[in-house]
Amino acid sequence: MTIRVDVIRQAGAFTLAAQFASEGRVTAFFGRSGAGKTTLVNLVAGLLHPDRGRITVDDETLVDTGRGIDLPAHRRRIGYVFQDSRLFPHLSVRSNLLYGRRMTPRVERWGSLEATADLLGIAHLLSRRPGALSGGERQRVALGRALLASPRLLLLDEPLAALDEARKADLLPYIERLRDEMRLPMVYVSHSIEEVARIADTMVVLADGRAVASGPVAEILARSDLRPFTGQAEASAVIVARIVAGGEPGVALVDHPAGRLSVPGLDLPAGRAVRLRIRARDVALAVGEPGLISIRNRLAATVTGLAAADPPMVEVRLDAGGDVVMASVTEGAVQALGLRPGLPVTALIKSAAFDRMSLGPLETDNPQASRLDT
Amino acid sequence: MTIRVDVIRQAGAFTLAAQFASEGRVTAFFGRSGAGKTTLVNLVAGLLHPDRGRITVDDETLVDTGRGIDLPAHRRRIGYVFQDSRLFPHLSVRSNLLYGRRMTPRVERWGSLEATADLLGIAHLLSRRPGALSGGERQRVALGRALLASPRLLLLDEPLAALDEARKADLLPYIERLRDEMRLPMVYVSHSIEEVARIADTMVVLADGRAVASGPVAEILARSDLRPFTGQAEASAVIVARIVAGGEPGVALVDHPAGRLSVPGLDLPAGRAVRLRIRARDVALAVGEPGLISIRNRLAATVTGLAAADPPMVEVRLDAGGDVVMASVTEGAVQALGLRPGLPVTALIKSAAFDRMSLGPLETDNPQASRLDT
Amino acid sequence: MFDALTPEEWEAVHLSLRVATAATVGSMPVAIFVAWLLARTRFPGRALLDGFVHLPLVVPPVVTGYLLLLSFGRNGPVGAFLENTFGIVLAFRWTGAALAAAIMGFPLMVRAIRLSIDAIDPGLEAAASTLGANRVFVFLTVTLPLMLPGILAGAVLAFARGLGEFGATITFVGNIPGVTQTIPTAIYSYTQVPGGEAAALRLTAISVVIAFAALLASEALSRRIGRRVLGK
Amino acid sequence: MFDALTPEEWEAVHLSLRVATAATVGSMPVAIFVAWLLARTRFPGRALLDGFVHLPLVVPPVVTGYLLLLSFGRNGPVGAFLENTFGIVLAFRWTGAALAAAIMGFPLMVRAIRLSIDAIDPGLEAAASTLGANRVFVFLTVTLPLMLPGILAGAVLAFARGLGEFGATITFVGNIPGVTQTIPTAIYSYTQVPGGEAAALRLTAISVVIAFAALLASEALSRRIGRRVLGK
Amino acid sequence: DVTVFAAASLKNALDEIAADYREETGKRVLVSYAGSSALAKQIEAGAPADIFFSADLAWMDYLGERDLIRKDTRETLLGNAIVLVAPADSAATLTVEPGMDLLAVLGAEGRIAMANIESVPAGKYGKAAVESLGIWSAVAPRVVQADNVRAALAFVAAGEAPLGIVYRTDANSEPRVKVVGAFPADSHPPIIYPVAMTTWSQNPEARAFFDYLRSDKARLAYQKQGFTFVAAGS
Ligand SMILES: Nc1ncnc2c1ncn2[C@@H]1O[C@H](COP(=O)(O)OP(=O)(O)OP(=O)(O)O)[C@@H](O)[C@H]1O
Ligand SMILES: Nc1ncnc2c1ncn2[C@@H]1O[C@H](COP(=O)(O)OP(=O)(O)OP(=O)(O)O)[C@@H](O)[C@H]1O
Ligand SMILES: [Mg+2]
Ligand SMILES: [Mg+2]
Repeated sequence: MTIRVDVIRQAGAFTLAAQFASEGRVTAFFGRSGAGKTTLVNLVAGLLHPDRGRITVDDETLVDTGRGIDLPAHRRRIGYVFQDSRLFPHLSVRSNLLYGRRMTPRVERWGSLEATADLLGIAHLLSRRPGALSGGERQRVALGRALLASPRLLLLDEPLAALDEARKADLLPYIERLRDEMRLPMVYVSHSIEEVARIADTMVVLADGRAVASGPVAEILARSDLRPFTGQAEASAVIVARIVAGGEPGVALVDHPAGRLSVPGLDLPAGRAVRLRIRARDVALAVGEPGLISIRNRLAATVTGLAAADPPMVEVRLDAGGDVVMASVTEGAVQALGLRPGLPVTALIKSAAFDRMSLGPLETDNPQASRLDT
Repeated sequence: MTIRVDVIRQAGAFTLAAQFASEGRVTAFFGRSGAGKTTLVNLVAGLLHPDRGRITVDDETLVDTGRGIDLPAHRRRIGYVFQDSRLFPHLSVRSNLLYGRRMTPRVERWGSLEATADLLGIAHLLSRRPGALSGGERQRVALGRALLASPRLLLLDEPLAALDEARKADLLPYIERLRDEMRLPMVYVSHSIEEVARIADTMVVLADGRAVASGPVAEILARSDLRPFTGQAEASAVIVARIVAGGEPGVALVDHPAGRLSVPGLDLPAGRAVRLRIRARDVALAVGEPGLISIRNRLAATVTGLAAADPPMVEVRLDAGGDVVMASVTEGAVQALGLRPGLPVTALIKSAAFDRMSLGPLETDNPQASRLDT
Repeated sequence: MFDALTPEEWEAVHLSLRVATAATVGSMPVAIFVAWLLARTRFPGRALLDGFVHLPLVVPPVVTGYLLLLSFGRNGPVGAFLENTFGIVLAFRWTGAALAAAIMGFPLMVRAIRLSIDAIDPGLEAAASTLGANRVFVFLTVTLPLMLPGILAGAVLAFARGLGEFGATITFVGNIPGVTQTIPTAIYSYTQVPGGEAAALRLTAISVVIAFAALLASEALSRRIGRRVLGK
Repeated sequence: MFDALTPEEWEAVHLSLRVATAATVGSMPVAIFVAWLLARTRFPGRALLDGFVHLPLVVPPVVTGYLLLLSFGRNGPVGAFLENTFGIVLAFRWTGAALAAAIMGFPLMVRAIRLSIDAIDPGLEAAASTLGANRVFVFLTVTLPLMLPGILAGAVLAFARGLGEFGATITFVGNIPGVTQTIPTAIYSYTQVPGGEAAALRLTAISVVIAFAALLASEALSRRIGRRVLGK
Repeated sequence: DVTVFAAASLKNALDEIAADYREETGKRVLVSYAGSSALAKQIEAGAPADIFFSADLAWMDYLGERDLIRKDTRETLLGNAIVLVAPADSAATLTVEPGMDLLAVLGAEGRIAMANIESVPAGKYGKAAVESLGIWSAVAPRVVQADNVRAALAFVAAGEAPLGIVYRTDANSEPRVKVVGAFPADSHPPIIYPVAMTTWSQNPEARAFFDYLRSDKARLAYQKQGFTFVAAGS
C-alpha cells in the first residue's frame, strides 16, 4: 500500500504542512506531543479537510483540492481507533463492536465478534455500557469496533498508550497478524520506538506540523541527524535475519550473514524472515576473544565510524554482514579497547535484550527479506 | 507519609476490596487494565465512597464508615491528575491552571504559573481553550492545574501515558523534584515499571480489585511470585549506591559495596545516594576474568539461586554486596558457564543500559541510604 | 371529583388527551428535523426559519388562531387545498385543535431538542462515519438516540402546552362540545357565566392531574434514558 | 408602519419590552436554582415541585391569572403580605404583568436549563472539587458557565413568551393604557371590534420584529458561548 | 344535530334550553360558546353553525353585511342592563345620577373595573352611560379594563377594585358583590342580544330549535338568568 500525502492545513496557530510518500504495509507517524500526528490522521480519515493538497492511497484519491475531490469519511472504509476512545455511550459494548459491521458488505467481512472480543479480553464486558469501563477497557473496545468494520486501512492513534505491558504484549502479536495474515495496511501513531520498530516498516517523523523525514524504519532509526526527534537512548538498528531449524523450545535460532543468534520468545517456523531491533545500548563490543561470559550472541563486525553522542557515550557504527549495527559505549571503553574505524570487533548481544515489544515476523513479501537469500 | 487503606466497594460486577498500608513518599498503584487502580484513586480523592472501611493519610482520617467520617473532596487538599484530563472547557488554559490557586491559603502556595507552564512546555498555549489542544498537551495542562493548587498529596493516574519519550524524560525529573525538594507525597498510577522504579519507593500491586502485594518497590520487583503481575521481561533489582567524586562530565561514579559503577546521565553532587534499577535482562555474567570487552561496570557477586523463567531463560539471583541483583541468561549459558549456587561471578552491566527512565536520586532521608554508610 | 363530571366534560377530557397527544406525536418528526437543521447546518434563511419557529410564542394565541382560521379554514388557501386534494378538513374538527396545539408547542419542542443536539460530542458522529455510516445512518443511530433527553423534554412541554392551549384553539376551531371542546375551552365557558367557578376549578384540577401523570411517566422514562445514554 | 403607531400603542410597546425583560431577568435566578434542584438533587417532594413548575403550561392562562388575582391581589394572602412587609404592590401595576409573564415563562426556562445541566459531565465538577472548590464555588465557576447555553435558550423562550403573554396578564392586572396595557392586550382589543384586524396585525408585526431582534442577539451570544464553552 | 354559536354569557340559559329541548324532542343541540367576535369570524370562515346568538349588535351587523345570516330570521331576543357594583363589604353608597362623585368612592388610587370600553359590549355601554352622566373624563384614567365582563366582575369580587360596571345578570349571581346602583336605560344604547340563522345552514332541524329559542319554555330560562325577554316584533 502506498500512501501519498501532500497537504497544507492551518487551524489557529498551528499549520500542518506535510509531504511524504510511504510505501510500507504499516506506516508509523512518530513525533512529539503536539507535532500534528492526530491532525494528519484525521486528514487521512476524512474527518478534517486540507486547505490545499492531496492524499492518495494506492490508486485511489481520497482528497484532492485541485480536482475538487473529497471522498466523505464513510466511503473511505478507513478504520480509526481514536486517541480518546469515542465509544457510543448509548450502546452496549456489544453494539459498539458490531456498529460498523452492518455497513460492511458481507463478502468483505472478516473477524468475528467472539474471536475479537476474546482476543481483546473484553468478552466479559459485552453487555456493559461504555460508561462502566476502565480507561484501558475502553481503548480495547474501540480497537475491536474499528476492526469489526473490516476496514481497508486501519488508523491507530496511540492505541496502546492506555494499556499495561502484559496487555500490550498480548495485543501486539494480534496487530502483527492483522498485518501479515489479514494483510491489513495500517497507520500507527505512537511515541514508543519499540512499538514502531516492531510493527512498522515505514515511518514518518513529524515535528511542528512538518514531515521532517520519512522512509524505512531501519533507515530512520539509524540516521543520527534525526536523533533529536527519535531520541538518544533509542538509537537502534533493525536487522533482518532468517529462522533456521534447531533451536531449543522457545528459542529461535536465526541466521544473519554476520553470525547466528538465538532469540527467545520468537515462535515462528524455520525459513521465516524476522525483523530484529537491536538497540545500541544493548550491544557490547569485544576485541579478540571475550572470555567465559554469558553473552552468547555474537556478530562479526567491523567498526565503520565513531560518533559522539550524549557525553560520555560514543556511538560506534558497525558493519555486520552488510547491515548497520550500532553500539553505545563510554569514552573510557573506546580508549581501553582502542576502537577506530576499520577495527574488526565482535558485537555481543544478550539474548534477553531482544525487546519483546520489537520482535516480530517480517511481512513475507518484504523486499528486505529477499536480501537474505542472495 | 503513611497511607492506610482498608476498604470495600462494590459497583456493578466489580468489587474493590483492598487493604494495605504504604509508608513511602511515593506510592505506586500498579496493575493491569481494569484492576481497579482508578477506582482506588477515586476513593482516596473522595470522589467515590467506600461501602465499608477507612482510609487514613498520616494521622488524618479521610473516610471511616464505622465512625461516620467522610471528608468532602474539596477539604482533602488532594490534587488529582485524571486519566482523562478533565480540563474545564469554558476556561482558557491559563484559567484552568489558576483554578485551584484561589482556593489555596496564600502561605501554603508554592510554584508559580510561569515556572510551571515553562517546565510543562505549555507557556505558548496559555490563552488557548482546551478544545484546541492535542492529547498530550491536555495532559500536561491537567498536571499543571493539579500542581498549582498546592496539594498536600498528589494523585497521578497514568499521567505520562499520553506523552512522548522526550517529554516524559523532561517531566520525570520535575516530578522527582516535587518529591524531593517540595517533599510532595504522591500516589502514582502507572503500568510502566520503569517509571514506577524511578519515582516510587513503595508499590501496591492490584489485581481484580484486590491488593495482592504492597511494600518497597525493590522488594516487590524482586519477588518472583509476583512476576505474573509485574511482568516477566521486567524482572529487575533496585540497588542503592552513593555518588563519589571523580566522574568524567556527564558520568557519575557511584560506589556500591560490590564495586564501582559509572552511570551516564546522572548529574548529582558527590555524596548523594541514588537508586539504580538494574534489569535482569541487562546483566551478563562472567566466570573468571573477561577478555577485552566494552562492558566496564562490574560487580563482584555470588550466585545464590537459579530459577526457571520463560524458557529458555533462566533467572540467576546474585548476592552483590548484600543487595539482590538478577541476571537473565539462557539455559545454554548456564551450562556453558557452569552456573550454580555459591559460584563467584562477575556481573557485567553496560553503562548504556541504565534506564534513563529509572534513574533517580533517592529521597535524602530514605532509610535505604543509611545502609551505605555502615 | 371525577364522577361529578358531566358526559360533556368527559368528552372534553377525552378530546383534550387526544388533541395533546396528536399534537405532540405529530409535530415531533418535524420538530426533530427543524431542530437538527437549526443546530447543525448553515443555510441562507436559517435565521428566518429560527424566527418563524418562535412566532407562536410571541404572537398572542388569539392572533395565531385567527391566522390559522384565515389560512386553514375551509375558505382559506391552505384549507381549501387540503380539502380538495386530500379531503382533509381541519377547521372545526379536533384535528384543527391538534394543529393549533402543535403549533403553539412547536417552539418549545424545537428548543429542547436543539439544546440536546448542541450537547452531543461531534466526535461521536465522526467516529460513526469512519465506521462506514452515511449521514442518515449516523443521524438515526447516533445523533437521534443521544437527542432523546431533549426529545422527551420537548414532548413533555408540548404535551402540557397542548393540554392548556386555549386562545388559538377557540379562535380557530371554536368550542363545540364533543367536537372541538377541550378542557381549557370548557373551562372558559364556565368562567363566562355566574356560578361556573367551581366547575372551572374542577376541570382545571383534572388537567393538572393528567399533566402530572404525563410528567411522572416522562421522568421515569428519562431516568431510563439517562442511565442508557450517559451510563449514569 | 412604525410612524403609524398611536402614542398609546408606543406606550404598549415600551411596556411590553419592560415587562418581558423584567420577567426574564427576574425569574432567571429562581429558574436556575429550581432547575439545579430538579436535575441534581433528590428530595421528598421533588416530583411535586417538578409538577408545580409545569402548571402554568397546563392551566389555561385565564385561570392562572385568576389564581394570581386571588393570591397576589391586595386582598390576597401573598399580595397583602408583600404590601405590608415590603410595600410591594402588584395588582394593576406593570410589576403584576411582569409577574404573570414570569410565571408563564417559568416552565420553559426551567426545562431548558435542566437540559443543559444534564449534559454537563459530572467529572468536571469532581475535578473542581479536588482543586479545593466547595459546592457553591463549583456551581458558580463550573456548573453555571456550562449551563449558559440552556440559560440563554430559556431566556429567549421566556422573553418571547413574555412578549406574547395575554390571558394571565389581562385577568390579573387588567388593561390600563400606559400602566398595564401590553402589546397583546392592545392586540386583543383590536380583534374584538369589526375592522380592527389591520391594527391588530400591525401590532403583531411589531412584536414579531422585537422578538426577532432578541432572537438574533441571543443566537449571536450563543455562538460566542458555544465557542467558549465547547471550544467549537 | 343543530349547532349554535352563542356568546359565552348565554351559557347557563342556553344549556338549560338545550337540555329541555333534548328531553322534549330527543334531538341534540351543540352550542359553541366564545366571544361574539371569534364566533362571527368563524362563521365568516365557513364554520358549521346553524344559528348565531350574539351578545353584540356590531358583530351581527358584520355578518349581515356579508350575507352570512338570513336577514329574515334576524331577531332581537334578550335585553340586559348594566349596573354599578362594589364589593359586598363596601360601605359605598351612591346614587347613579349626573355628576355623581365616583372618585370619592374610588379613593386615592382605587380603580373602576369595566369590560374593554372599545371592543366589549358591556364596556361600550358602560362608557356611554358614564359619558351621559358627564363624568367620563374624570373617571377614564381610573378605569381598569378586562377582556370580558366576567373578568371585570372578578376584580370587584376579589376586592381589588372598589367599583365596577357589569351586567345585572352577572351582578345578581355573585354574592361577593352588591349592586350600588343601576344605570338608566336611556343612558346608553339598548343592551340587546340578537339571534339569526346562518345562510350556510341547510339543516332542517335548525329551524325547529330556532323557534324553540323563542318559546315560553325558553323565556323562563332566560329570565331565570336575569335577562329580559324582548323578542322583537312582540
Ligand atoms: N482546534 C484546534 N485549533 C487550533 N489548534 C489546534 C486545534 N487542535 C489541535 N491544535 C494544535 O495543533 C497541534 C497538533 O495537534 P495534534 O492533535 O495533531 O498533535 P499530536 O501530534 O496528535 O499530539 P499528541 O501526541 O499530544 O496527541 C497542537 O499544537 C495543538 O495545540
Ligand atoms: N461505573 C461502573 N460500574 C461498574 N463497573 C465499573 C464502573 N466503572 C469501572 N468499572 C469496572 O471496574 C473495574 C476497575 O476499573 P478501574 O477504572 O478502576 O480500572 P483501572 O485499573 O484504572 O484500569 P485502566 O488501567 O484500564 O484505567 C473495571 O473492571 C471496570 O470495568
Ligand atoms: Mg494526538
Ligand atoms: Mg484507570
